[in-house]
Amino acid sequence: MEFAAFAPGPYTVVQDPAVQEAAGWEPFLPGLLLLLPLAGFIANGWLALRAASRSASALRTGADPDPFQGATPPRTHRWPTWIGPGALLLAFLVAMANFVGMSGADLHAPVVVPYWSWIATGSLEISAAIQLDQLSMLMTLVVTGVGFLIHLFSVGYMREDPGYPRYFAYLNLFVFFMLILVLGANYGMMFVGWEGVGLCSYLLIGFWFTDREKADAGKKAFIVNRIGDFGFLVAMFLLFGVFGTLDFQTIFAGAEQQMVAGGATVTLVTLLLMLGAAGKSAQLPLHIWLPDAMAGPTPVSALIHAATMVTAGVYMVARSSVLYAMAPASQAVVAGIGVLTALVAATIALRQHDIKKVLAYSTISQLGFMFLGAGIGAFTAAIFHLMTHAFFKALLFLGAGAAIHSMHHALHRAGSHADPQDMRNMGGLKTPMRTAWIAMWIATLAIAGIWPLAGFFSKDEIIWYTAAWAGAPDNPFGGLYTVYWIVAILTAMLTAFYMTRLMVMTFHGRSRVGAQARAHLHEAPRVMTIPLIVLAVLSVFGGWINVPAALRESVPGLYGVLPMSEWLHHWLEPVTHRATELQTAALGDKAHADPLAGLGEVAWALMSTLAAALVVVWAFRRLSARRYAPAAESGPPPGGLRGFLANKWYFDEIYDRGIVRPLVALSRWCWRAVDAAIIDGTVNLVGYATRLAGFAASLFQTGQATTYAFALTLGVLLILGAAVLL
Amino acid sequence: MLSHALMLSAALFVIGTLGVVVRRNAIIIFLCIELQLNAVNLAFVALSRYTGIEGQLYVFFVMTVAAAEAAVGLAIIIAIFRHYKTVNVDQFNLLKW
Amino acid sequence: MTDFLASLPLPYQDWALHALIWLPLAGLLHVVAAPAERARHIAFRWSAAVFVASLGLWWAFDPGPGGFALESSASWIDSWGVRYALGVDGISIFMVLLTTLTTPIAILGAWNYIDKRRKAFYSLMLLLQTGVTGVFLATDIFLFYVFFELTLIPMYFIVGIWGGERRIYAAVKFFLYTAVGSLLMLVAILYMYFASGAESFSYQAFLATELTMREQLWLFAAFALAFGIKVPVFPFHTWLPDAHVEAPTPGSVILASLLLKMGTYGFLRFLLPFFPGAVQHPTVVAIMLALGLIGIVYAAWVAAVQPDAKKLVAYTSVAHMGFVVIGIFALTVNGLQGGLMVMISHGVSTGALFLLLGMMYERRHTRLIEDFGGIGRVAPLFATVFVITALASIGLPGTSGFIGEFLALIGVFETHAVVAVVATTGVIFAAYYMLPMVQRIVFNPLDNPENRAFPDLSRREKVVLGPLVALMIWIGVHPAPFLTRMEPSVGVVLERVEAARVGMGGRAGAMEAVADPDVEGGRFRVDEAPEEEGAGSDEAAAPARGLAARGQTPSGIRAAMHPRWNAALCVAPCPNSWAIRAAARLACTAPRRSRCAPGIVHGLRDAGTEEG
Amino acid sequence: MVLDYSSGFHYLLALLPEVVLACWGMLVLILGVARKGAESRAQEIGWLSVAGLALAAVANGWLYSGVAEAGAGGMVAVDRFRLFANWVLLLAAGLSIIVSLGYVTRQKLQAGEYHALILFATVGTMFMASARDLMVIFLGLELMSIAVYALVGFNRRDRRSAEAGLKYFLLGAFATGFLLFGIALVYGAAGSVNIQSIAEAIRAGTVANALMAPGVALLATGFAFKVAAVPFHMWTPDVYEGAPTPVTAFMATAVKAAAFAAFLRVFVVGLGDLHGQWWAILWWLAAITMVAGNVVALVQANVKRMLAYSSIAHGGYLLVAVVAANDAAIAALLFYLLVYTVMTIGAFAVVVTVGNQTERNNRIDDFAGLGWRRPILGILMTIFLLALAGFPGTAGFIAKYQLLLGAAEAELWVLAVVLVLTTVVSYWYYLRVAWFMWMKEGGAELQASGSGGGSLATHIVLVAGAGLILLAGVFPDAVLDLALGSVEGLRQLAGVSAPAP
Repeated sequence: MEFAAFAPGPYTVVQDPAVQEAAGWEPFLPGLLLLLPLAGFIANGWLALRAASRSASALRTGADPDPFQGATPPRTHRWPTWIGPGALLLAFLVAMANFVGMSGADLHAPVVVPYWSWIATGSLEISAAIQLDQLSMLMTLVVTGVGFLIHLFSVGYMREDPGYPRYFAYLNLFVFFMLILVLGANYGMMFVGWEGVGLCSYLLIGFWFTDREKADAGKKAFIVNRIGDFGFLVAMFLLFGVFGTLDFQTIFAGAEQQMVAGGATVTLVTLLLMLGAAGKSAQLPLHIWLPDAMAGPTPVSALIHAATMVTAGVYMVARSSVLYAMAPASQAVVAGIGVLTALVAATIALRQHDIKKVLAYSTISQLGFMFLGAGIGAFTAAIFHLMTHAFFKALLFLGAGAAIHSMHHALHRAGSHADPQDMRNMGGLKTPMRTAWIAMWIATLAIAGIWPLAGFFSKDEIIWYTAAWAGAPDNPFGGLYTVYWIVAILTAMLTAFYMTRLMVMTFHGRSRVGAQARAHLHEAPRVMTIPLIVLAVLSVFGGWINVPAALRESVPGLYGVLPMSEWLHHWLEPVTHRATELQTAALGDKAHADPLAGLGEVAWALMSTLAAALVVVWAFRRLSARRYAPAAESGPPPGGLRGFLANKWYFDEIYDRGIVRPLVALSRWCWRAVDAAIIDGTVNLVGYATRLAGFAASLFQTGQATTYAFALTLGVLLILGAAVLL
Repeated sequence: MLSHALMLSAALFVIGTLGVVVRRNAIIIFLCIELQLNAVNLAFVALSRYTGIEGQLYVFFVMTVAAAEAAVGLAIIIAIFRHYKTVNVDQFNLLKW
Repeated sequence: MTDFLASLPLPYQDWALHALIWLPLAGLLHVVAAPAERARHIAFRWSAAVFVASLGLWWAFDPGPGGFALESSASWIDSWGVRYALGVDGISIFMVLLTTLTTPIAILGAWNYIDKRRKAFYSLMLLLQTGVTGVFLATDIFLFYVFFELTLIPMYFIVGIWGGERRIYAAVKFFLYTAVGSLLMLVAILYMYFASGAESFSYQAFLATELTMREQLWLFAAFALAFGIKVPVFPFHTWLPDAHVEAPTPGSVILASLLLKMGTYGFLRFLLPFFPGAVQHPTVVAIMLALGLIGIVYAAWVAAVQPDAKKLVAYTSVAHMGFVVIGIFALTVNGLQGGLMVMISHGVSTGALFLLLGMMYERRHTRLIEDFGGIGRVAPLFATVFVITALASIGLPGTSGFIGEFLALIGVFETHAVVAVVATTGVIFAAYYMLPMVQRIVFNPLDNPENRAFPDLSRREKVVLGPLVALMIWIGVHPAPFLTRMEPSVGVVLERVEAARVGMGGRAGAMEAVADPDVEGGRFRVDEAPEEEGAGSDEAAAPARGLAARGQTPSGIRAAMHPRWNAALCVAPCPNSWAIRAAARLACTAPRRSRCAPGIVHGLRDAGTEEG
Repeated sequence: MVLDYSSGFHYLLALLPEVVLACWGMLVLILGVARKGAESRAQEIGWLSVAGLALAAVANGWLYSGVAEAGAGGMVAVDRFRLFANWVLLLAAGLSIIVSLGYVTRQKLQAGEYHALILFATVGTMFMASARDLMVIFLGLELMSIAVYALVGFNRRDRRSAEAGLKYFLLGAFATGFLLFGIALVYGAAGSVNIQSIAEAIRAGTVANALMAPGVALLATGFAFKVAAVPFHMWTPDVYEGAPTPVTAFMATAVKAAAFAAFLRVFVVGLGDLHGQWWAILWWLAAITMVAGNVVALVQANVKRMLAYSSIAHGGYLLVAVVAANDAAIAALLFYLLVYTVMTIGAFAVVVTVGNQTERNNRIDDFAGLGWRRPILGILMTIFLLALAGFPGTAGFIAKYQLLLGAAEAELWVLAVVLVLTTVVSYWYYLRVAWFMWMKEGGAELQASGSGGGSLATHIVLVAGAGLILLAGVFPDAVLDLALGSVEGLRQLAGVSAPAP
């Protein structure tokens, strides 16, 4: 293991006020971005506590704890409707204002807004500072924008839940932490957000905490995340060891001086960061928590477990692009984990029946794509996919949520205890739920990668870059990248297939919900459909902001109306260009020779769209013909490969047998054998032994005067002997 | 000469000691102790030949003390005899451990 | 505020420390004199008054160059040169404040829990406060020892009289176990007393004691055993679960929040400065780090499978204290400050946890985790506080627990990377032990009908827990007031450790001396001898000072402080880090970090400011 | 004034406290015999004895206040060591008498004889402390012993008392034989029984070593018996348990203190130059005594017997001072004896009170819940126990600390470690009484205490004693200085410099 020699090179500190002034842009009240959700959390939290207290005292007195006894909900349930989404809307507006300001300015370095010195010791200083640059701005927009839509959706979805105010409190808190995560100006702040969103995820997964399974799922998410956090922490220690600081600016500016490119240090740091990212973004082998996380309310799944939090890992890798660019081995690992995760999750998604589980695995799979992108150095592509994925996956979840909402009501009214999330119980929902059906199809086509929807551009860019970097002249892992490329294509096909399966089973075919319940199926209220529509629009056009030059003619909006060819690429350039430079320097130029023998990107795009479309059509035809049975009437669980996939490659079982149970057994052994028996036993033994010795010694005290005289004489002899002989 | 006297004294003392250890009768034990004291007296007398007259003086002290001791001792033995109806010290083991 | 305190008719600085020690005793007399039913009110008022009085320290204490502030000293036992000497510095001030805060909270927290023999109970609580405060304030070793032992008696009775079923066993075990260590320490103290030849037990006299490496190691062992048992360091920890489980709530709170801190405080206050050579001895460092590490991981495992909530939390204390131990024996600024922060944080969060468990016990008369479940449904406020406290305990960023653990770990990482990495797994295991408990108590179905009547927090309980929760979050969000106050004092401790290395004759000599503990002739002065040290670290200072002279930016200098990188992944301490750090400290006289300038070795101050 | 023994009157003056007390003892005896009968008489006689002790203390004070002796050749020392020891002995006797006031009445003992015997025994102990002559020591020892033999067996109605008396008498006489033989041998070796002369002879190298070595050994055993050092301790528990409790208190304090005073003077002053020869023996005695005393005390169910073992253990601690044999250690010994006297008699007084002036309720179970039934008694007992355990805040700690200082100065580190470790062991059994008193619920309610006067006096003594213990624990300077001052000149007077162990 080698370490960069100490080289205190004079590098400039970028957050110098002079530099900021040159940029000519002052951020607009950036603190509000954080304060608004925080204020929302505090207000909602207070309301939630009051509501919960009221319901608790009702419960104690044995009364009906339903807060909606009257026609109107109590005040504690009315205000969150305005506070929760309102805070987000305002935050989104502030973010937009800043975005507009930033796009107007020619910003080449991040704007750091320090608030106070958070942790300052003799040698370490972490300030509570936020950093506004193109990347964090984009993330902020996604978080607040998509976040607002999901808040809005939740107003309808959670309306009748007694924990309504608590729900919004958690959601606001989540946004607060997520914004800290993306806005933090150093790894320390990022970590605050990192664990904070983990906490909110924990609370929201276990939102219905009196259900043991849901509480379990939350706990599992937290613990698995903590494994990732372990990596993050150690990476921070290493970075601090090298740079003496955790500030992004100093680290990235000094990385080349302080570390050897491709050296052990940077590789270790990046791998450890990847461990953190794998935990947060549910990559192999830490992906197991995300499917369970579906126990939370569906909008939560949309916001946290699809659009924002789980992409934090990708964001972090992109944020650390300079470091990753310096560590090709780590890049290969990141990309490998990404593509493998994508494949594994996609295969599992093929055989799931729970609609949310399918989406969860789909999310894992798409995150895998993002990591593939980030791993191969296509950071822009990864962020691009992150963004489009936020749109269409949020849409999918919300759509699924609408369906579940409807199913739940219908089944509830019908008095059935069937699982409203099981697709086998659905079918034919397109009739009562037309909006959701259309929106979902848009999202499905987008995720499948059909031109010109959002997913097409982002996913293809990743796949294309994989091929391109595979051909880079100095790439030591060129062959590996080629394998990644093939696997990625395969996975894209699988994606198209399982998404079509989801659509068919949910919306098409015969309704399997039962005659009684069918009458109660209905379209979601408007407050829920509006977000669906907005997201559907975004899923369609969201991809147009980064159309490759070769394809720019293909998108109508680009004819003067939206002059945005490769806009995202240019937008993120100040953040990623150093990484790109480094990578190019290390691996050589990426191959322009495209994989289809000179037919160019257009042909490639055409082919990929066609392939995806073919899969969709083929799957639709094939699956529509199949007759599904409701869950209750389904046969025995499948065996063989199907069973293997249905059981999620037995990851949970392996972890349970291989890690969890041994750990618990070890803990028990430590307690009973080591702690109680050996250590405490020794302690007690000392006590007992002393008293036993006392008892034994007291036996000499026979009460016989002659014994005493004898002992005395013996003593005299001993002392005499000692005195005379010595 | 001195060593002979001291030897005799020591021998007497040892006999007394042995008596204390092996005998069971309180009075005999007490007499053995007296024997020890007298062994000491013998030593004092013998030593006084070399160190001056005090040695012989001390013998009187010891004898006086021994007499006083005997008075108290016998009283105690009588007292305990009233309780136990014996002077066998082996019987007196109410207090032990 | 500072001026106001100084302008009082009797200047605050003059009476504060004495008042903190003796006011509780006055309260004790009041409690004894008053009728039993008034005991708790009186005790609470007195302890609250003491807390208010102690708050002045926050402003009155000026970290200055890191020595003791508000010092006062009066002759006490002249025959031995013992003085009644008090003082407060950046290390003890927080412990004192923690004491004055915890006591009224514990009293209030046990308002109804203690339902018999209240008079005696509250008297003992106040006596305990006197003892603990004295421990943290004494600057005379003899006085320290007296207070150190004095705390045992009230705790013994508190556990033994008002405790659970096996209370006597627990009380006696606690008492004897602690006594074994402290009495051996007494012998060591005597040894130092004679070795110093100063006919004085003052802290300064002990600091000035010349000790060979062999002596240092033996004395270190004696002191470390005493404090290690108190901390408790694995494998001396088994008294703790017993004592915690059996103690009544306020006893547990005081035990966890304060008594354990006396051990780690002893590490910081005495072990490091007194035996700077021994604490750098590779074997010693290896042993202490290993024990701390085992504490972190092992205790976490054991905690995870406890059926008794109180026992679980007791084991978590062992784990937390493990962080303190490794932080301290990292011998870095971050490590020491982290250790101190963990101490503070643990005092607050674990104290709160014990209060919460006590409230549960008052309501349900059971401590078994399995008897609960779904409490969040019937007692939302209770559940909220419980969750926040648990999260603070496992070190979630934004709570107090994170600051300490993070700093301690980063401090350890600087010198012993592998240790830090293993210790960091404690973060995972913390979740492994805490979350299941939270789930099984607060979450899960409300399936036990008895829990349906579980009342939420009363107003009194809110008052008890409120400050603690606020403190957890305040420290987590803005720990700077704490860190800046403790830094100079921690710096002084480290200077001594570093000076010992310099005093040992530079790097090579230091390694030699460290490697061979049997060097008998090599008595070296470890006190602050200006000339020697000046000479010793001058060379080392040269490069960093050169940087400063060239007008480097502060971060350039900060970078200069972290070149120790080349050996960071070895378990052995990097040999050059001390000298370089000292140099960097010397060099950093740039205005922005001027507060570290006073922290430099006295003899070097002039040279340093010249350069600046 | 200076006592140069130019006239016989000087001897009288040098022995004034002893003479006063001896005469007073006879007076008490006569009065006691003359005015037999009413119960109140017993009390009066008791107080009369206390007055005698006070008078002796005044005489002692007069000696202390500036009377000096010319040279150090006298058979009786007039040095501060002796006078300090005398105060301790007088205090022990006085406290014992006050504690026994109620006891004597209730047990219907012959007050005149009882108190006179205590006074005579005290005279004997004082002679031991003052003697600078082995023969005087022997006489003092016998005076003390014979009186105490009688006191131990004083309760003729009690079979245990008689048994204890017999055991003490037989073994005591037996041990005296060894002591006497040792005296004879030393006399033969050094040509004198005067401690000063012996020291000078040793220094001059004119002693016959063949006699000296066994002589020293036998002397050591003789003293070891009186201070109850293991293995010469075996009589102690039985006798302490069987004797009337106030007598036990007297034995545990005055007798032990006198024995230590004589022990120290003989070994440190007279045989100081032979320190190299005897220190190892005493080292082992001290270590074994500390260990055995404390360890066996752990398993005692009878508080009186437990205190007996505890007193053995304390003997072990004090032996450390003899081994250390430096000024700090000697001062420690004096201070310790003073403190030990107060706290031990205090503890026994509580035992007497709990036993309601009888020999009942001595078992530790009988103390259960005592603290809550009789809080003051409980608190006092707790203080005494903590002091016995040597806990900070009590004078017991100061005493033990000074002892450790002495040991540390002599670099007896192992012994110091043994001392502190056995102290930990002792915590257990002292605390056990405390936990029975406070942490267990009591059994039967104690009967209302009997003879009020004695009990009240006992209580006053207890409170004063506890107060003293705490006061000296917190502000020990005055007493400590007194003890340190009493050591001055002890060894210079003898012209023997401090031996290095």
